[in-house]
Amino acid sequence: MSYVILIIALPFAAFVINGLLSGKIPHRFAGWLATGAIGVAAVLAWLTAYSYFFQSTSFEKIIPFQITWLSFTETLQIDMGILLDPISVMMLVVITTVSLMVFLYSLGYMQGEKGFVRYYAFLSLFSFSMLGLVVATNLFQLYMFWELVGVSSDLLIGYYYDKPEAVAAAKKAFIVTRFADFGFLVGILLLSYYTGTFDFAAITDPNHTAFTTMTGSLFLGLSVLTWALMLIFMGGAGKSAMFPLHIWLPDAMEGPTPVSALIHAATMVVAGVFLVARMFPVFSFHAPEALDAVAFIGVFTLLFAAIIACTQTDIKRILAFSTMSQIGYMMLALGVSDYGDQGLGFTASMFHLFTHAFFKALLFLGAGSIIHAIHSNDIREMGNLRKHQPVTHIVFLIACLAIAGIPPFAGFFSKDEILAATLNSSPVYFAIATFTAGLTAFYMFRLYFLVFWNRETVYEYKPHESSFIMLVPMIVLAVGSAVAGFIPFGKFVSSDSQPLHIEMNQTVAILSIVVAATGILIAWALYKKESPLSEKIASTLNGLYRVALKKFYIDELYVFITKKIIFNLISKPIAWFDRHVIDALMDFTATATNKVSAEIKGLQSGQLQHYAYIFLSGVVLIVLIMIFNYT
Amino acid sequence: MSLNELMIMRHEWALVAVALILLIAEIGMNENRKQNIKLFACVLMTLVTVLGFLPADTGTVFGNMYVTDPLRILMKNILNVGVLIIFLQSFSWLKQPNYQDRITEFYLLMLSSLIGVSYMISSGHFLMFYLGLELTTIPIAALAAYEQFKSKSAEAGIKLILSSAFSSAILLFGISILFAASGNLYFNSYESSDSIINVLGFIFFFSGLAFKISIVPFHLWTADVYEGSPTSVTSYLSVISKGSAVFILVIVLTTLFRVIQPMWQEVLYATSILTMTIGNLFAIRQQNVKRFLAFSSIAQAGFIMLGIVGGTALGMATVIYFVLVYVFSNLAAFGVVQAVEQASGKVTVDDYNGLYKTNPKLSLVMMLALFSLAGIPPLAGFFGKFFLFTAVAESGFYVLLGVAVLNTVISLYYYLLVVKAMFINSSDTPVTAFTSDMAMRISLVVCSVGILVIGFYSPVFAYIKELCVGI
Amino acid sequence: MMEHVPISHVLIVTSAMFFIGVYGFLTRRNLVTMLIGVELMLNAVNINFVIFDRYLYPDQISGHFFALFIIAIAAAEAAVAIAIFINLYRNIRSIDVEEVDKMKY
Amino acid sequence: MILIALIVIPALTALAVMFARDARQTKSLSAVGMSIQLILSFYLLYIFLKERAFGNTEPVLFGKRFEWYPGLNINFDIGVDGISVAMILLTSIVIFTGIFASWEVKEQFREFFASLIILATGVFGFFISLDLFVMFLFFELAVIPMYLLIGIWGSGKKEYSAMKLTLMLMAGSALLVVGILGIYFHSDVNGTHSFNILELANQNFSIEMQRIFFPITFIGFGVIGALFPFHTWSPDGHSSAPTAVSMLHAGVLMKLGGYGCLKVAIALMPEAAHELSWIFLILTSISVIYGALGVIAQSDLKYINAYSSVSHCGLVLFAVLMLNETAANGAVLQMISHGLMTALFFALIGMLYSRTHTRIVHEMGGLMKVLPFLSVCYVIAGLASLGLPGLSGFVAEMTIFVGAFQHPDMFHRVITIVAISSIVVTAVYILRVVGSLLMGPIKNEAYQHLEPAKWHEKLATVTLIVAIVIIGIAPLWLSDMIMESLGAILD
Repeated sequence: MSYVILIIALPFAAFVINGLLSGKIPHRFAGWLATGAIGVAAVLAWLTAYSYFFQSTSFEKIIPFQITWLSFTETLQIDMGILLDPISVMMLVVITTVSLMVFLYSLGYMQGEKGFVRYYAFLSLFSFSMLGLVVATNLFQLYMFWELVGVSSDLLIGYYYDKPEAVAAAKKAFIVTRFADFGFLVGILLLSYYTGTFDFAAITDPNHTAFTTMTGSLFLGLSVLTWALMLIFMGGAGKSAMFPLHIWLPDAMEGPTPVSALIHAATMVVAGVFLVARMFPVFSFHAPEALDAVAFIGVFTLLFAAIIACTQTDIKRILAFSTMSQIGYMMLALGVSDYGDQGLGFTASMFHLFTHAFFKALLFLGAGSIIHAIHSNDIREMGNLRKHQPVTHIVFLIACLAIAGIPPFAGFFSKDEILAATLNSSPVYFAIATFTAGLTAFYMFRLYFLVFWNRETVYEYKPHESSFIMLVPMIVLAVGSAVAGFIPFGKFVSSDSQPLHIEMNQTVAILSIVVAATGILIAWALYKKESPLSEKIASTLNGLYRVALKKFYIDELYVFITKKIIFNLISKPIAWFDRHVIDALMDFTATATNKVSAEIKGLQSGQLQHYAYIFLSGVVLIVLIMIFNYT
Repeated sequence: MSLNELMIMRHEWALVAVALILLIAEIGMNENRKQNIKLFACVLMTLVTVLGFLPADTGTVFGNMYVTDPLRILMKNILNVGVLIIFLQSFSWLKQPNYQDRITEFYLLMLSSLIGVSYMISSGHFLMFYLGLELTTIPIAALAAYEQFKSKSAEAGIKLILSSAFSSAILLFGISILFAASGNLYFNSYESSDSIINVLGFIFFFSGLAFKISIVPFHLWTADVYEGSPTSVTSYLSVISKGSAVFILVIVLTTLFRVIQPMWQEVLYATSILTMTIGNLFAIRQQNVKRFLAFSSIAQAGFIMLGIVGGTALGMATVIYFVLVYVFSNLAAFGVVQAVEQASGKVTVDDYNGLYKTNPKLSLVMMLALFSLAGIPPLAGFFGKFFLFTAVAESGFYVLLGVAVLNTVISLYYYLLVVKAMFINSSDTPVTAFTSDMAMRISLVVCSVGILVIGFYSPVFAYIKELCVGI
Repeated sequence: MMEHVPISHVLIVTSAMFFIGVYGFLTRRNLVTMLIGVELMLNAVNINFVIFDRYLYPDQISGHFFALFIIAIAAAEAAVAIAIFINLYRNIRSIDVEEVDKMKY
Repeated sequence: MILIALIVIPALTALAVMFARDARQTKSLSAVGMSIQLILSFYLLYIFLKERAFGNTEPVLFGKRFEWYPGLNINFDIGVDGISVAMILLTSIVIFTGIFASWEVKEQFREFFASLIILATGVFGFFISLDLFVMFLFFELAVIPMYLLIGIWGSGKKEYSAMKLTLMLMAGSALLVVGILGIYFHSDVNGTHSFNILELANQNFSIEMQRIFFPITFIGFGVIGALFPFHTWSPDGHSSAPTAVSMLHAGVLMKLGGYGCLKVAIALMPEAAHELSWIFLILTSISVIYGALGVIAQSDLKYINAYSSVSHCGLVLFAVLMLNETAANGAVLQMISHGLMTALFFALIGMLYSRTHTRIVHEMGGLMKVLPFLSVCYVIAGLASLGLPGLSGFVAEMTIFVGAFQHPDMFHRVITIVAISSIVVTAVYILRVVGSLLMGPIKNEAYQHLEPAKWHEKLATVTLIVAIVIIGIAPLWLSDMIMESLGAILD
C-alpha cells in the first residue's frame, strides 16, 4: 500500500510548484495542476479504502511508511509516517473527495481572481496538511500537521488580504486556535512525559503501564492523565470551534466560500473530533472524567450554536454556527460512547462526521453559488432565488433535508445514531440534542425559505445559475448527501476496529423525524412568504433574541480580555516597566557614575596647598590604619 | 674604574655622552642651523637605544650602590625607546619660533632626567635612589615650565616642583626613619622587620614614590601638570617617569619590604581601588584631551598596582609587560594629541569632532591607542590588562579583580567618548586635514606596530617572565 | 656634651621642625615661603640622618653623607623652583599660590 | 587547517576592503570573501559529517594546538564539535546575507564593510576556539566593532544606544574575565593551570568554587544572551543599528551568550549549575514571557523584533539551564533558527525602511500589494518565528519544550509550561504586525510606487529562507550532529 504516500505527496507537490511559480504560470494551468493532483489523490484514497475495507478481513493498524524526522531522546522521537486504520482511511476518503469537489468548484468560483495561483497553492497546502494530520502515526506528527492546517487555513481565511475584516478574522482564528494548541502541546508533553513516547500504537494501548502511574497521581482532584487528555481536548476544541473557543469560526467566513466549504465544514473543523476519536481508547479506559467533559462541551455547543444560528442574517455565518452545532453532536456522541460493543457513540460520531462532510460542504458550495450570483452574503437581500438558480436550489434543498435529519437523506441516519447513543447514556443530553435537532431543522429551513422563496428582491446584478464547473461538484455532493446514510458504517468504523452491528432505534428515529418536521413547518410558516410574524416573535423574545444575535457577547468578552486586560494592563505596563524601571536602572548606573564624578570634582581644586593637604592626609590615614591593624 | 665597570654602566655613560655632545654642539653650532640639532639628537638617541640592546655584562658598581641586571637593562631599554619616540614627536613643536634658541635646552633637560631615571632604576642604595629621583624630577619641572609665555606652563612647573619637593621631603623623612630602624641603606643587605618604626618609614617612603606614579591620594598634581606642560613633557611624565617609579616600587617591595608584605599588600589593595576609581571618575568628565589622558593614566596606574598587589613573580612580570605596552599606547595617544595641537592648536575633546573625516590615519592611530589603553583585543593593551588580572586572580583577590574589571568598563566609556568624537560626531569646524612631519609619522608607526604586535608576539612576555623569576 | 642630650629630645625637635615645615607649606600663600617650608622639612630630615648616625650607628657615616647630598639637591631644587617662580611672576604678576589655580577640576 | 582559514579569510577580506578603490570594489571584495567563507563552512560541515560517519568519535575534530603563552599555559587551541560547526554555518550564512543586505551603504563604505567583517571574524574565532583566553579574546573582538557600526551608520539615538550596548556587553565580558580566571586558577592539569576547555572539563572543581564562579560566568555570557534584567541594551541597540549589524548582532552575536553558557559555564561547572539553575530559570522564563508580552505594546518594527529576540534568546538560555541533552540540543537549534529568522527579519525591516522611511507599524499598511516579494518573505519569517512546522522555529522550540519537560523535577516542568505559553503571545504579536504592516488597504498613497526588491535583496532573503526551510523540513542531521557533541558537554 505504499502508494498511500502519493495521496499526501501530490498536493504538497502542487503546493510547491504553485507557490514557487506564483505569478509566472497561467491561472488555468495552476488550477488544473492542483485539481489534477488532488484528483489523483482522491482516486488513490478510494483505492486505499477499497483495499483496506474490502480486501482484508480485519481492520488492523497498518503503517506502510515511516521515517524518523527528529529524535529528541532514545525513545521520544517524531516520526513521519502513515498510519492506516478505519478512521484514518475514512478521513482520507472524506478529505480527498471534498477537496476534489472544492478544487473543481473553485476553478469556476475563483476565476479571474488576482491571486488565483496563490489560492490553489494554499488550498493544496491545506489538503496536504489535513491529509498528513489524519494519517499521523504519532501524536507529535499529528500536532505538526495540526499547526500546518491551522496556518494554511489562516492563509486562506486571509486570502483577501486587503480586506481588513478578512485579516482580522485570520488573526483571530490563528490566535484562538493557537491558544488551544498551547493546551494541546502541554497535554502532549504531559502524556509523553509519563509514557515516554508519542507513538499512537503505544499511547492508545489501554494496557500501557504508564497510565497506571498517571491515573494514580492526582492534581486538583483529577488524575494527571485526565488533565493531559483534557488539555489535548482543549486543542481539539479550539480547532473544532467548541465553546468557548468557537469565536473564530463565524469570522472565518471572511475567506472565499469554497474555502469555508472545505475547511470550515468538512475537514479542519472536524479535526478535533478526529483527535478525540484517535485517542479514544485512553479516554474511555482511563479518563472517563475527560470524556464527560467532552460530552458536556459538545452538548453545550450544539445548543448554543443552534440558538445563535436562528438569529443570524449572514448566510455563511448561519452555516458556520450550524457547523459548530453539528460538531457538537459529534463530540457529544464521542463523549457518551463506550469502548467495544457499547461503542455506538463512537461509530455514530464518525458516521456523522462522514455524512456531515458531504452535506455541509454542499451547503457551503451552494451558498457560494448564491453569493457568486448576487454578490452579497446577507439573506435579507435574497429571496425567490429558486427561479434564478434551479440547480442550486435543488441541491441546497437536499442538503437542508440532510442536515435537518429527514430520511432517507444521510443526516438522518447519522444523527439518529447519535441520539440513540445519547439516550443510552444520559436522558438530559438526549433531550437537549433532540430539541436542537428541531432547532437545526428550523434554522436551516429559515435560511432555505428566505433565500429561495419569500419575496422577490431587486438585485443589483441579475442572478444567474452558476457555471457547469461549479455545478458538477455540487451535484456530486448532493448525491453523496442523499445516499451516504445507507452505508453500514458500523461494519467499517468502530472504537475497537471490530465490526459493530447497529440496530436502528425506532422510537428515537420517529421522535427525531417528528421534531425535525416540526422545525421545518415552523420555518415554512414564518418564512415561506414575506410575513411580519417573525419580526413579532423576535420582538417578543427581545432579550434572548438580541443576546443570541450578538452571539452571547462572547466576542466582546474576548475583546475585553485581549485589548483591555492583556494589551492595556499587561503589555503596556511591561513595556513601560522595561523602559522606565529596568532600563532606567541600567541608565542610572551610568548617570550615577557621572553624578559622582561631578560631585567629587572639588577634590581637584587647583590649589597646590590643598593637594599637599590631601597628600598628607593620605599618609596619615595609611599610618593610622596600619597602627590600628597591626598593634 | 675598569672598562668592565664602564660597560656595566653603559646606559648612563651613553646618555651623559649624548648630553655633552649636544651641549658642545649647541655652543659650536651656527644659529641658523639650530634646527638640525633635533635630527642630531634623535640620531644620537637612536644610537644609545641600540647600544642598550647590545649584550653586555651585568653586575654592581660603586660598592653595591649601583646595580644592574637583565631586568633593569630591559627596563632602561623600554624607557629609552620611549624617550626616543618622544623626541621624534617633539619635532614640530620645537620648530616654533619661540623656542628657536632653546631647542638644545629641551634635549639636555630631558636627557638629564633620563639619566636620573637610569640611575634610579639601577640604584642599590637609598642615596642613589634619592639622587636618581631628584635628577628625574627637577629637570622635568624646568621643562614643564618650558613654554615661558604661557602662564599655564609656569603653573604646571610650579605645581610639579613644589609638590615633588614636598613629596620628596616626606620620602626622605621615611628614609631617615628606615635608616634609624636598620642603620643600613643598601638595598641588598637591608634588613627589614615588621617593627612599627619600619612600617612607618615604609609608609612615608611609599607615599613619596606613589607621588611619582600618581597613585590616589597622592595624584592631585598630575592632571594640572599634564595639562599645563608641553605635550612632549606630559608624555615623558606619564610614561617615563611613571614607568621608572613603578619599576623601582616593584623592586623595593619585593626585596626590601618582603617581610611586611601583608601590610603593603593591604595598602596597595586599597590604593589601587581608589586610584582606578578616582582616576576613572575624573576622566569621565574631562574636556581637555591632555587632562583626560592624565586621569586615564592615573587609572592605568591603578591597574598597574593590581600586578604588584600579589607580590608574585608573575605579578611583577605582568607589571613590566604592562608598562611596556603602556609606553606604546600612551605615546601613540600623546603623539596624536601633539600632532593635532601643533597643526591646529586644538586640545579639547570637542575639537576632535569629525577628525576621522579629515585625518583618517591619525584618528585610526588614536583609536588604536585608546583601545589598547582600554584593553580591547587584539591590541597589546588587552594582553597587558588580562595578564594583570591574571596576576590578581593568582593571588586570590577576586573582589579586587571584580572592582578592576568594572573599572575597565568605566574606562572604556570615556575612551569611547573620544573615539565617538573622532568617528561619529560631526563638526562645523573640524581640524583641517594636515600632514605631520616625517618624525611624527615614524613615531606613530612605531607605536602602532608596537600596539599591534606585542600582544601576538608572545616571546616578549616569556622573556620578561623569565627575568622576573628571581624576584 | 652631646651625650647628655637624649636622642628623643633631638627627635622631638626634628619632628617639630618637619611639621612646622609642613605647616608652612600648607598655609603660607607666598610661593617662596612655601619653598622655605620645604627647606625646613628637608633640614629636619638632615638632622634626623645625622642624629641617627651619631646616636644609633656611630660606626658609620652614611647618614652624614645623605644629609650632605640632601643639602646639595635642595639647593638645586630651590634654584629651579625660584626660576619658575620668576617665570610665573612675569606671566601673572603674582606669586600668590592661590592664584596658581588656572587648571582645576 | 580549514579552521585557520575560517578566521584568516575574513581577516584578510577586512584588510583588503580597507584598500578597495571604490564602493563597487569594496562590495565585490566583501561578497567574494564571504562567499568563500560560506563555501568553506559547508565544506567544513561536509568533512565533519564524513569524519563522524567514519566513526571518529573524538569530542572535538580537526583540533590543533599552537603554543602561544607557554608560561601561562595559554595556547591557540582550536577545534570544532557539532555545535561549533552548526554555529559556524549560521554565522557564515548570516554574514554572507548581511553583506548583500547592506549593499546600499554609501557613506564610508570601506570602513563599514571592514568593521562588519572584523566582527564576523571575532565570531568565527569564538566558535572555533577551545581555549578560554582565546575565546574571550575573540568575544571582545566581536563586540567592539559594534560600537562604531552602530555609532556611525546607525539611526535614531544611535550614540546613546551604541554606548549603552557596548558598555553593557563589556560589563558582561568583565564578569567573564573574573569567571575565566577563577576557573583557570582552580584548575590543575598536570600541575599547571589550564584554559583549555577540554582539559577543564575533566576537572572536579569544588562546589564552593563553582557556587561563586558559575553565576559570574553565566551572567557574563548571559548579558550578551539578553538575560533578564540585563537585556535592555538589546532594544535600543538593535533599533539604532544599521540593517546588517542588527542582523549579525541579533543573529549571531547574541548566540555567543547561549554558546558560552552551555560550553563554559555549564559544561565546566555542572554541580553548581544543578544547584543554582532555578534562579536563572526564573530569570530566563521572565525573559521569555516578558519579552514576548513586551512586544505587543511596541510599534517600531525594530523594537518589536528586538523584544522578540529577547524572548527567543531567553528560551535558549532557558533550555540550556534544563541541563539535559534534548533541551540543550533545542537550545542550539533555537540559536540557529532564531539567528536565521531574526537576520531575515532585520534584513527585511531594513529593506522596508529604505523604501518607506518609517519603521512604525501603523504608519504602514497594505505593503503586500506593492511589495509582494518582501512581504511574503516577511510572512515566512513571521511564521518561522511563531513556530510553524516545516520551518526551523518549530524544530527548535519543540525540542526545547520536549527536552525541558522531561526534567524529573516538578518545578522545571511547571516553569516549562510557563515558557510554552510564550508561543501564544508570539502568535499574537507576529500576526498583529503582519496584519497591520502587510495586509489591509494601502495606508499611504506614496507607497503605491515603491521600488520592488532588487537582486541583492532577493539573494539575501532567499538564502536565509532556504536555510530556514531546510532546517525546518529535514532537521535530523543537524539535530544528531549537535546531539553527539552534547554528551561530552553535559556528562
